Amino acid sequence: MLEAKEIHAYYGLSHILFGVSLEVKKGEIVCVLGRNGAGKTTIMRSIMGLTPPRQGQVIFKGKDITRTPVHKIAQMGMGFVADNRRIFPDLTVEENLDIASRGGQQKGAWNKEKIFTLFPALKNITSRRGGYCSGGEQQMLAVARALMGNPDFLLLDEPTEGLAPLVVRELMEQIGRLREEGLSILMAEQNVRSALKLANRVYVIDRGEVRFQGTVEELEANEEISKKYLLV
Amino acid sequence: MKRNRRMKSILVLSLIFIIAFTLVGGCAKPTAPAPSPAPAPEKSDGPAQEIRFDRNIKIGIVDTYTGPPTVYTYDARDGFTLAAKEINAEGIHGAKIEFVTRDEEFKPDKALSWARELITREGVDVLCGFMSSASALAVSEYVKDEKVPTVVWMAQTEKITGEAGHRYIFHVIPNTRMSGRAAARYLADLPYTRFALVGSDFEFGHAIINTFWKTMTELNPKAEKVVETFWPVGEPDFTPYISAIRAAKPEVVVAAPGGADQIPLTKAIGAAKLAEEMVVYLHIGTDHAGLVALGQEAPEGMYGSSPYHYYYPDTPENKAFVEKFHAEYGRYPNFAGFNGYITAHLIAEAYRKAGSLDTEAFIDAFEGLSINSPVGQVTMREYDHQLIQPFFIGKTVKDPGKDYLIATDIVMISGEDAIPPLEEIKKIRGE
Amino acid sequence: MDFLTLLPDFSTMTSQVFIGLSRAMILFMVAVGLTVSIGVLRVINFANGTFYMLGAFTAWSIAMWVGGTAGFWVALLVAPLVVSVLGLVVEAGLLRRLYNRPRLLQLLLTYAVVLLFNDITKIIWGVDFKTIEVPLKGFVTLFSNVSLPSYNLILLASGPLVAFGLWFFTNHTMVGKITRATATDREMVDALGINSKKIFAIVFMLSCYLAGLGGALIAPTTNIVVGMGITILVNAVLVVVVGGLGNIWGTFLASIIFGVGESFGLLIAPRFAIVFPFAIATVLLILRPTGIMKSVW
Amino acid sequence: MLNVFSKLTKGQFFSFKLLIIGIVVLILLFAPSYLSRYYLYLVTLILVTVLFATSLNIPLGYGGLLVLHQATFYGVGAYAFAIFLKQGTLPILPASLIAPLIAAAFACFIGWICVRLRGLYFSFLTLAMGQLVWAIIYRWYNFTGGDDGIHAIPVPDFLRSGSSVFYTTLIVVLISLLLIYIIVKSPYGLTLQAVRDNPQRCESVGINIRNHRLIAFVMGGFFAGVAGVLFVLLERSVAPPMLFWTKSVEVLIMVLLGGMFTFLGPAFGAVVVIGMMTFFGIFTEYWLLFLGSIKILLLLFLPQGVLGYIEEMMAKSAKKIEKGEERGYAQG
Repeated sequence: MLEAKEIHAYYGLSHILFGVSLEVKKGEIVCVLGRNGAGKTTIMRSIMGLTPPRQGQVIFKGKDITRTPVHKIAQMGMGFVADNRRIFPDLTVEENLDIASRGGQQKGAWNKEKIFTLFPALKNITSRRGGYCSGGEQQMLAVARALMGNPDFLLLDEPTEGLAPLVVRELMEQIGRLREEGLSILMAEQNVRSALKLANRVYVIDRGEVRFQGTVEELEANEEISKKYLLV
Repeated sequence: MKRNRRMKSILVLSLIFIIAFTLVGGCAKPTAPAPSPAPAPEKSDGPAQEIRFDRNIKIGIVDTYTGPPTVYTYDARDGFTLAAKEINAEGIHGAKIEFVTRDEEFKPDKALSWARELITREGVDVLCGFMSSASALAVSEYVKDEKVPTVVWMAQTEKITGEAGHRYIFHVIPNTRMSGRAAARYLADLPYTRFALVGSDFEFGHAIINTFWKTMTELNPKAEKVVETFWPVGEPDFTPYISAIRAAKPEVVVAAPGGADQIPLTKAIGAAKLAEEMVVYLHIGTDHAGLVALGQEAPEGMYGSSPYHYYYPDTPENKAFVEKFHAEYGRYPNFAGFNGYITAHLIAEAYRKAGSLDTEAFIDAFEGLSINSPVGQVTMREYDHQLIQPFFIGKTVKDPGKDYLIATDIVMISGEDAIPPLEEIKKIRGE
Repeated sequence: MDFLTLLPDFSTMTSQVFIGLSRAMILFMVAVGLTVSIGVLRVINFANGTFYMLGAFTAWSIAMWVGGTAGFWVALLVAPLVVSVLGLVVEAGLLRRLYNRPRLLQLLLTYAVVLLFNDITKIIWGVDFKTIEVPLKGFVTLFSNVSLPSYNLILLASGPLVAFGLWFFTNHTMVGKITRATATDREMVDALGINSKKIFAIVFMLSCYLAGLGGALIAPTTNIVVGMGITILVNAVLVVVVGGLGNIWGTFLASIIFGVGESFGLLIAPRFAIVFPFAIATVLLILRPTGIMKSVW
Repeated sequence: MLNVFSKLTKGQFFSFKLLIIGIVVLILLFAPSYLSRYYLYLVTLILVTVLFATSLNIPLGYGGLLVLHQATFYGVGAYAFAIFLKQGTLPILPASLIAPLIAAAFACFIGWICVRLRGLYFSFLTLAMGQLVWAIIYRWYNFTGGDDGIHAIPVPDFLRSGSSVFYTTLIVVLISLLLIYIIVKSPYGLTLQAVRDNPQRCESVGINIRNHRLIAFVMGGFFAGVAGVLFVLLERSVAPPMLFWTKSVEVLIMVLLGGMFTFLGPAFGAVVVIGMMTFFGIFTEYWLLFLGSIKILLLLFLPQGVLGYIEEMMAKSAKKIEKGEERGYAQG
C-alpha cells in the first residue's frame, strides 16, 4: 500500500530525517513510536507531501508520489489527521465535514450518517464551531473529516495527545473499527501502551532514524530498545 | 588561494559598481553641454538681421506629468511644442528653441531636484512649467540664486509675483488675485447683494475668495456675505454644502474649487439644479477640459470663468491657433494649451527684442514686452512680472453641434482691469 | 461664520449622518476587497486601489461604448468582471510567487504594481478628465430639510448589499466555506484534497471584483483620473485594520465610524476635517489594537 | 560552522570591506573637484537619503519592527529646523541639534504607543499616526505653511555653495553612520537583534523587549530627523509631500532593495533607487513603468536585497571552502 524508501527531510536548513524507510501493507495498522522531537511528525508530513523529502522516494499504491502536490495525494485516497488536530476553528462541525466531502454515491462511501454512527458524539454538536469543541471532540472530528474524503489509507499523527484516558480508549476502539472497514493506517504515537494494543507492526524512531522495526511482541521482548528510545 | 580570488572578485565587482554609480555621468558629462549650434542661415535678410545667435536657446519644462493634473500639463506642453514649431520655422536671430521636459509628480522636492538638473546639467536658458504652487514657490527661491529666468504657467498662487516675486520669476496665467478681482468686477454689475462664498480649503481657494470679497465690497458696499464655507480638497460628496447654501438663500454663489474638486462640484450643482435658482459662479468653471468631461451633465446657465476659450474671441488669430492645435493633436486646447503657446511666443519675442542670449538682457527685454496672442494683446508687466492678460466670464449653454456645453455671453475682463494696481503689490512687498 | 449655525440642529445632525453614511459606503467598497485578500491570502494588497481605479476606467469605456444611461448599468455589470479577469492575470503572474514571502516584501511588491499600472493606465486611457453620466438624476427628500441625490441611495444600498452578499457567500456556499477554512489553515485544506491554489485565485478574483465594483459605482460621482486609487487606499487600509483583519462586518462597521466621524469632524473643525480619519484610526487602534471586531489572523 | 570560517578569514574580509569603504570615502572627499555642480548636488541628495534609509534600518533591520511611516520623523526634523530658521527663534547650530531631538521626541511618543503592539498591528498604527502628523502639517497654515510649504529658508551664506553643503552633509552622514554602526554592534544592538530573532526567549531571560524596541524606534527617528535637517540645508524648502506615506514606502523599497540585514544595504539601496529615478526621469516620460518593473524584478529575484545577495554568495562560497568543496574551482 505505502512504502517510504530512504527519505531525507529538512526544515529550512536543518536536517530532520536521515534515510527513513518504512512500509505499510494493506489492512495493517503500523505504529511509529518515538519520543518528542524524534521525527515522527516529519515522517507523516513527508508522506503527505507537506514537507516533501529532498532525497528518497514515497510510493503509494504503486505510484511515486514524492513530488506530487498535496491535494493530488489526498485525492488518491490518503487521509491525513494532523498532530494538533487542526480543526478549522471558524467552521461548525458540520461545515468541517462538508468541505472535506468527496464521497460520491458509491456503496460504502463515507457520508455524514455513516460518520455519526461511528462517532455518535459528533451528532449532537453539528452546529458548534470547531474552535469551541473539546479535545476529544476535535480529535474525533479530525478523524471524521479525513474519512469524508473516502481514503483507503490513513495517516494518524498522535491522535491520543492530550486526551483523557477514557477518551483515548474510546478513540482506539474506533480506530480499530476503521481497520475492519478495510483501511490501512500509519499512526504516530507517544502513548505506547494504547498504540500497541492495536498495532500489527512497530517502527521505533529516534533522531530521524529508524532504530527498531518488528512486531509488537518483538518490541516487548526487546527491553533495551524500549528503555533507550521510549522511556517506558 | 583560488577561493580568495573568487570572493574578492565578487567584492571587486561590487566596488566597481559603486564607483561607477558615483562617477557615471559625473565624468561622462563633466560640464553642462552647450546647446547645439544654430543652423547656418539660409539667406541673408539684410541689415535688420545683423545679430546672429551662435547657439540655440534651450528651455527646460518641469511639470506634473503623473496624476490628475496631467489633463492640463499635457495641453500646456503641446501648446508650447506647437509654438516652438512656429518659432523655429522663422528662427530667433538664426537660432531655434530646444526644450526638454521633466516630471515633478506634484512634489516640490522633485520639482527642485529637476530644476537643478535642468539648470546645472542641461544648462537651460529658461525654465518653464509648474502645476503645483508649492513647487513654483520652492523653485522660485532657487532660480533667484541661480539667476535663471523662470516662467510659471499653471500654478495660480498670487505669491509668485506678489510677496515672493523677484527679478527672475515670471507668471503667465491670471493669478488668484486677478481671478478674484475679475470675478468681482463682473458680478458687481449684476443687481445682487446676497453672496455665498465657498471654496476648496487650501491656499488657492482662500486666496481667490478673499480677493473677490475685498474687491466686491469696494465696488458694491451693499454686498452682504450670507454664508462662507470651505470643504476639504477631494471632498467626495457636496450635498451638505449645497443644502447649506440653499438654506442661506443667497442670490449669488461664488465658488473657487481646486482642480480635483471641479468636476464633482459641477456635477453636484447640476444635480441640485442650483444654477436654476440663483447665480452660480465657478472659478475656471467654463474651461474646456472640465466641460468636455462633464458632457451633457454640466449644468446649463452656470457662470464660470476661464483665461481662454477656443471658440472665443472669434478672431482670425484665435481660429488660426485653434486649427493648428486641432490639426496637430486632434483635440481643442484648454486654457493650459493657450498658456503654453503664448509662453513660448513671449520667450521667443523677448530674445528677438534682446538680440542677445544674455540672461539679463533677456529679462530687460521681457519686462514690459507685449505680443499679439490669439486673444489679443498681452503684456508682461515690468514691475512684478505678472502677465497682463484678459479673463473671460460666461454662462454655460448647450450647443446643438457638440456633445458638451460651451460658454456663451462671454464677457472679456481686460487684463488692466483684472490685475491689481502696482501700489498694492508694492505694499505687499514692503517697498 | 459657519454654515451649520444656519441650520436647525436636528436636520443638521440627520443630514450629517446621511452624508457620513454615503461617504462610508464609498470607503467600504474599496476596503472590502482589501479585507477579503488580507483575510484569506494574507497579502496586504496595495494594488487594490489600482483595481478600484481600473474599475472606474473600464466602466467609463464600457459606458461610452454602450452610450446613454443604459451604458452605466451595463458597465456596472461588466466592468468588475473585466477587472477580476485582469486580477487573475496578476495573481497567476505575480502574486502566486509571494504567498510564502515576508509581509514587507509582499507589501512593497504590490506597491510596485501600483506604479506600473498607473503608467499603463495613462498609456491606455490618456490624461483627459473623464466622468460617467449619473444614471439616476434628481433628489430624494428624506426629512423636511434633508435631501439626498438619488444616486446616493444606490451607494447607500450597495454597501450593505455587498456585505450581505459576501456573508452569504462565505457562510452558505461550499466555495465560501472552503474559503473560510483556507483563511485559517491552508495546508490542511490541501490535505483534504482541495487545491488551495485554485481557492486563492478565486479569492483574489473576488477581491478584484469588489474593488472594480467599487470603482464602477463611484465613477458617476467623481472624475476618473490616474492616481484616484492612491488617495483612498491609505484610508481603506486603516479601515480594514480598525475593523479587524479579514472581518467583513468589522470593515463595514469601521467604514461607518470613519465616514460618520469625518462628517461630524466637519461640524467641529472643518479646517482639520482630513485629520479626523487618522485621529479616529489612531485612537481605535490604541484602544483595540487588533480591531473592533474579531480578526481572522 | 560559519564561526569557524569567520575566525579563519575574518581579518581578511574585514580589511577588504574597510578597503572598499575607504576608497568610496576617498573618492567622495574629492568629489567637488571633479563632479559638475549637478552631480555634486545629486551625490549630496543621495547622501541625505542614505542616512534616511539607514535610520529606518535601525528599527526595521535590527529591531525587526516593520515601521511603515519613517518619513514622519524625516519630515518633522526638516519642518522643525525650517521653522526655527524661518522664524529666527534659534541660530543655526542649536537649531540643527534641537530639530532631530524634536523628531526623536515625536518618535518617542509614537513609539511609546506603538511598541505595545505586535507585527502588522504595530505597522499600521505607525502608518495611522504618521498620517495624522502629515494631515496636521498639511492643514496648519499659520505654523507650517500648509499645503504651500515653507520656502526661502534663510540658511547662512557660508552654507549656500554646493561644496560647503556637500562637505557638511558628508561629514554629518559619515559621523551618523559611524554612530549607528557603533550602536548596532554594541551590547545593546546585539540584544536588539536577539529580540528580533527570538522575542519569547529574550523575555524569559528578563530582557525588557518593549524598551529595547522603543529605543531602536527613537534612534531611528533621531537619525531620520538629522537627515531631514540636511535636506533643508540642501534644498532650503520643505513641503508636506515629504512626509506623506508614499515617501515612506519609497524609502522602504530602498532598504529592501539594498538588503535590510546588512549594515550598508539601505545605503546601497538609496544609491540605486535615486540613481534609477534620475536616470529614467531624464530619459523617458514613462519612468514609472520602468522603475516599477525593475523594482518588481529585483524584489522577486533578490528578496534578500542586492548587498544581502552578495553577502549570501560570500557566505555560500565560504561554506563550500569549509567543507572542502573548492576542488571544482581548483580544477576549473
